[in-house]
Amino acid sequence: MYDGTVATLFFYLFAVASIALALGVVLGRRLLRSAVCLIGVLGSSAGLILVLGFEFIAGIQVLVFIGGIVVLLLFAIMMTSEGHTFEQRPNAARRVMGGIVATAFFVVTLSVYWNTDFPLVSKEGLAVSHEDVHAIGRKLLSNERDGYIVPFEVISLLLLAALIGGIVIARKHDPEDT
Amino acid sequence: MTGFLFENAWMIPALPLISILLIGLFATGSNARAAGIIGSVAIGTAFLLTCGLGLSYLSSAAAGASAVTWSIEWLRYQDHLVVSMGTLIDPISLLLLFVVTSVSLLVHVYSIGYMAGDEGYSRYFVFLSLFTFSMLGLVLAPNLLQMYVFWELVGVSSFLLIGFYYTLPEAIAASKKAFIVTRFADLFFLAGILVLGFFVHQLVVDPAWGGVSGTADQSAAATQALDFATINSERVLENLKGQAGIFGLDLLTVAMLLVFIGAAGKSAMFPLHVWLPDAMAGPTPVSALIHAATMVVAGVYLVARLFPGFAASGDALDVVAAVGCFTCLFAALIACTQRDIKRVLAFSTLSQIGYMMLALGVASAEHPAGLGAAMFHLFTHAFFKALLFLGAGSVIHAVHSNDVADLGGLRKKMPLTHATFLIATIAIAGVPPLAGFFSKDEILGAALDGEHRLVFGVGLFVAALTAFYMFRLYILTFLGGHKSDGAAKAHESPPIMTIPLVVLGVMSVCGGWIAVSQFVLPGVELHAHLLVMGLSVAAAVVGIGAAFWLYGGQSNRAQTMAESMGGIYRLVQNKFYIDEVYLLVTKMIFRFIAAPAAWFDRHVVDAAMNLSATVVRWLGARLNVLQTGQVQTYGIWMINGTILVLLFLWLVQR
Amino acid sequence: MFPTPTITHWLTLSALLFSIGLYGIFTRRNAVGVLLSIELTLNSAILNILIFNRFVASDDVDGQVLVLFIIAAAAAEAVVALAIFVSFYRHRHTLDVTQANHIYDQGNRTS
Amino acid sequence: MSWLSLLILIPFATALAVVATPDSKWYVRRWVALFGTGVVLALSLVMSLSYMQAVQQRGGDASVLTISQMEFEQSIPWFKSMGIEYHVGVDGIAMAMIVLTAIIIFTGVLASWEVKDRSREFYAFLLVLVTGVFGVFISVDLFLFFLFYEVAVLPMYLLIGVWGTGRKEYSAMKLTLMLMVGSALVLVGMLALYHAAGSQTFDLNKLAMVDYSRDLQQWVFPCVFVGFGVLGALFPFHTWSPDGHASAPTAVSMLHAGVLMKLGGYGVLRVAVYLMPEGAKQWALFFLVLTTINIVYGAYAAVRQTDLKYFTAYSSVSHCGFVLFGLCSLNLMGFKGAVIQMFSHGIMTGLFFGLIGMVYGRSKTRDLTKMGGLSKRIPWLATSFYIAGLASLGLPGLSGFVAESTVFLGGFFGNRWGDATTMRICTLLATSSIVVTAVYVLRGLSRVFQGPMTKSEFNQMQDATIPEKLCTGILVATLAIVGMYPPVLIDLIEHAILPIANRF
Repeated sequence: MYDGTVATLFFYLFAVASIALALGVVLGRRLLRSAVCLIGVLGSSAGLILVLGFEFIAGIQVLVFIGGIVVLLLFAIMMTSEGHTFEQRPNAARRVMGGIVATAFFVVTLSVYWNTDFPLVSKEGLAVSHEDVHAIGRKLLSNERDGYIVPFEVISLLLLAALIGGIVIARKHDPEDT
Repeated sequence: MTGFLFENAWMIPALPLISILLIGLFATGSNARAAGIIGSVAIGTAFLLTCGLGLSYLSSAAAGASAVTWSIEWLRYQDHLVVSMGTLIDPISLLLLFVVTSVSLLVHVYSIGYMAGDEGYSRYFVFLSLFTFSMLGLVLAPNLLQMYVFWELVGVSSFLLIGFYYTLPEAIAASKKAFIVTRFADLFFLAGILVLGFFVHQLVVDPAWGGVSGTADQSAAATQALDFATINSERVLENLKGQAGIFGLDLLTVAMLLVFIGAAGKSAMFPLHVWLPDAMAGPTPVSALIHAATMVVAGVYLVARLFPGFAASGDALDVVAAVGCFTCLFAALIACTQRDIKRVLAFSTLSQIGYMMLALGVASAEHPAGLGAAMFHLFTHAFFKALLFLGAGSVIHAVHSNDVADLGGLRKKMPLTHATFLIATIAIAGVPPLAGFFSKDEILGAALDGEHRLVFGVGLFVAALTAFYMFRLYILTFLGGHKSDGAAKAHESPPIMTIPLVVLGVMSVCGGWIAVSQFVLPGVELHAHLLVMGLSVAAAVVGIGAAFWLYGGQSNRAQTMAESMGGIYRLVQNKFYIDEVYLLVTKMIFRFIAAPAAWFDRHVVDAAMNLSATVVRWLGARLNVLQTGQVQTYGIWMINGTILVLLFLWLVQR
Repeated sequence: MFPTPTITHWLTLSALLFSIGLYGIFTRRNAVGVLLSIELTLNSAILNILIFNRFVASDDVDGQVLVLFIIAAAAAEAVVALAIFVSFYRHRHTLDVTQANHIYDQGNRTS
Repeated sequence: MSWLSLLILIPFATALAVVATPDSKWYVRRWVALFGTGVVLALSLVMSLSYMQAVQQRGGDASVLTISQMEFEQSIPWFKSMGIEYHVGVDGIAMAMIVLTAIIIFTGVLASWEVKDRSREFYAFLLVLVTGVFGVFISVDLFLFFLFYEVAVLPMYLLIGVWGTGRKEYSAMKLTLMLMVGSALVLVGMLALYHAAGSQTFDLNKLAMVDYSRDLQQWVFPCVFVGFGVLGALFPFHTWSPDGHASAPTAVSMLHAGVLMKLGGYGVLRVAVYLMPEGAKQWALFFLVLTTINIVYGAYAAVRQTDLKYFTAYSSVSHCGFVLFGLCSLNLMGFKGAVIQMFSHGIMTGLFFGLIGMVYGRSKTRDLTKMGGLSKRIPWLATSFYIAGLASLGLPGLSGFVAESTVFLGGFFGNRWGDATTMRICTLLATSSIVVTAVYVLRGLSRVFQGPMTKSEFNQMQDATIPEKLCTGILVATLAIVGMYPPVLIDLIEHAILPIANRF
């Protein structure tokens, strides 16, 4: 799918969208509004992934990331503060400090990128994108040397633990509480 | 100089030491009475040993020979600076041995009576034996450091004896004062030892020097820097005189002056005399032994022992003469005005020691007659002054008061004490044929020989003063009416106290006839000075006449004379307020040095240490601000940290 | 008019997204807001991996497998975070992060 | 297993034995401690005799060698890689210090006969402290030296902090912190030397063979000197000593002033002066002036003190000044005087603090002004106090004089590197301290013991009990023996000092 001008166009479109929406998430005063912006960002980044040629991952992204996690966040927002509460702005020192840190990090990462020349794949390799979902599946469960079976088992344990933890913590255990 | 007595001369000082141990073990508590007997027996045998030693010395040894008959290595500082404990036998030390052992024996016997019934009885005799031990050790010392060791021990035992009645505040103050003043003087003595030790050692060590006798014989290796033999040898003295000391004086004079200050302190010469009058707070036999006959003459003995050094340095001798002469006059003036019987005698001792120092001062290498005269006067003075003190003691014992005002009319009440006291008074006044006359005459003669006109004049005047204040004391104490009921009820002291008085009386009478100065200076021809004899007798008569004229009859001529002099009389009576000046100086030293030192330590040095603690705590508090408890700040600092590390790595790598 | 995006463009984009997320984490006052920003940074991380997968190691799928794991972890993390926020809200009736500094013992603040 | 290791094992074993005795029989505990320390005392005396014989047999002219000869040597490799080994050996100086420590701990146990509360831990810590001290004196390996140095310093904190009086926590904290700073400096110096010598060995004698560069010694010497000086009560760092001693219980301040402060002097002699002659030559004059201040300043400060323990603490600051003064004169007599002063002052202060504990036990006050006329009721203690006082003011016939006269002569003789006049002025200033010492000793003692009885309840004071008599008796006897016949001590240390003196 990565073929010349259409891809470039989509890249810039999605790039601008994701940055704008990201700023929305971060600077937004109403929580619900920033949650929605987050959905937007994830959506546009799914598009970017498509531009990169990974349809499966883009699908997962939309399905799990947006569908699962962000929806969960929305529930949380609803349960705790009815979403529309007006969050006061953090004190100036914190915002300045945060800004400095973020830009400093950005500058440093950029300088790293600029100074390293990555071993790029040859020009023509770029065009051909033959995504192979089968290969993902096989690698995910193969137990040879470069297989991911162990992380796979571990991540399932992690998910189970998170599940139980979440229930235990959020359980109402003192009756007098509303 | 060989023979049993010489090799074991160390037994003489050892006997009192043994008596200390015996008393300490057996004569405490119930059978305390034995202490007196043990002490007296020990010092008695020591006295006999000394007589034996003296006789065998006179018969066998060449006149004036001096040798170290016994010594063991005591303290090894460095090669050529090895200090040993030993016994040096020569005329002066024999003379002193005889004086110390005889007077000490008599004082021991006298004390058995005087101190009877006192609850610190055995403690008294322990201290007395300790004193005698250290005095004998001092007399026999062959080197300067052993003399310093026993010098300090004498100081301590005098401190213990003065402070014997330790419940009386003035006795404590007097003992502390005595010890600290003498200690101050000993500081200079020690400085003198350091100077002599160093420069003589420097000389002895360098091979080119060639030993005491100029020839590098085997004795060179054995010469020790601080031995008297080494110090007094001409080659050492020349060398020392050649080197420059400080304040423009040559090294020898500086060393001799330092040592003289130590001697002046112990013999209570002018600036350091303040402790002797207060030392009368101790028991009277103690004053008799220590503050009349033995300890106070230690200074004179030291100067005599280092006489070649003093003679070689010349101006050191002039200082000795000056100090001696001034003290002699100064003390005699004060003695005329004192009311306490023991203080009069104390100042009279000061004056007589001034005489001895004066005699030493006028002597010189060419005609050392002064040295002989000083030793002769020391010999005679020991006896009649001890007699005066013991007589005063028996008077105080009977009347229980020191003040002349409530004595008087004791002639009939205490005949024996009166007789012996009168003999001693005549002796000290310098009336022939008694002892005082001969020795004082020799001193004045020596002064004339050495063309010291002024010193001779002062000496003559003081002779008159001495006669005056002694007879003033005699009249006020023994003649006239009973001035207090105590005096009325007085009765003669028990025989154990009067026998020593009689013995001392005999010695005071015939002491003068012994040719002591001839014994001390064998080679030197001594001629009598008829003119001087006449003048001194005249001075004595004038003094006695004045005393009888002023205090003789019932008239209060003395009273009127005192008022007429007005302020001067009170000034002299208060000892020219020197005590008060010293008190002020010491107070100031303590207030302006000791107090700030203590304050400085507590508030500055200590505070500095505490300051470092508070600084650390303050720093901790400042860092505490960072721990706000909010997760986000931690996040920020974490990222900052990573960025800084990256930057640093990047810089280093470039 | 627009140059075809090289890897540096892509990386700049993902870095920018990450920084915005960081800013959000440090400045949001509400706990869930912080969580949102965290999800944003996670997403930029995923993008980053895929960029490298595409431009550098285009013939193996490790990158994509890793992305799957990241998403799973993000889900787990979100669950636990929200549980904590819920119980925190129940106790403190607020989700303001700056109030949550109870680990800081006011006692020993001496100066 | 050379005899020396016994010197550490026996006290440690006694400590364990003391801990093992059950609380019901607490009085047995002091007998166990006494027995242990008694054995150590006997052992140390026997060893000093056999040391003397060993030196005679070895013979050889000591005045030529520049490396100190150790007897009863034994070394077991410990950390082979770093060249650290359990290397023990003793020479004359160490032998004298071991005898001193044995005497002080034996009399210390006697002096703390009445300690009842938690006596188990008290005796245990005391014995651990002594084990550390013995360890320092027998160790030849610098690492081992430092290890035992720390073992000796640490129990002080607990001993003062728990059993002390007055502001005990403050003093304990201050004392330990300042000593820690001192030992930190020492560690820095040691490691510098170790590194400069090629980091193969910590052995003292092997390190002594290396001649370090001048500018290394320029900064390492003051570092080590001040490090040990803090413990040896060097002038600006002495402030822990008055507070520390004032709050410490009797036996602890006996042990601390008597022995631990000598560790400072011993360390300076053994590590600073012995290993770094060049550094010593450059810095000697500076520290000489500092120690003169130490002596004179300590004496003057003592005059104003009204608390008996502060009075003695300041006097021991002044006397420790003599030790360091002797070391700074860098000649044979200076070193010999310093070592004799270490021994004699150890005994003297031990006696002083022991007696103060006993008087405090009876009069329940340490304030001079509140006490008076005690010598009628407690003659034995009064006489021992006076003997200690006279020893401290340097009366001949007691060991004080022997030490002080040697130090003064050493100072006056001076050396080629220090400017002669300043050294002589400093020596005369130091000599003038004997007058000030006389003043404050006599003032203090006469106010407590002489004069009329101030308080009526002092009347029922009884005189010294048997253990107290034994304790004071031993200490007074030692003072007198060394004072009257100094060759007893001088022959022991003479042979050991020559090698150190020959290095200059």
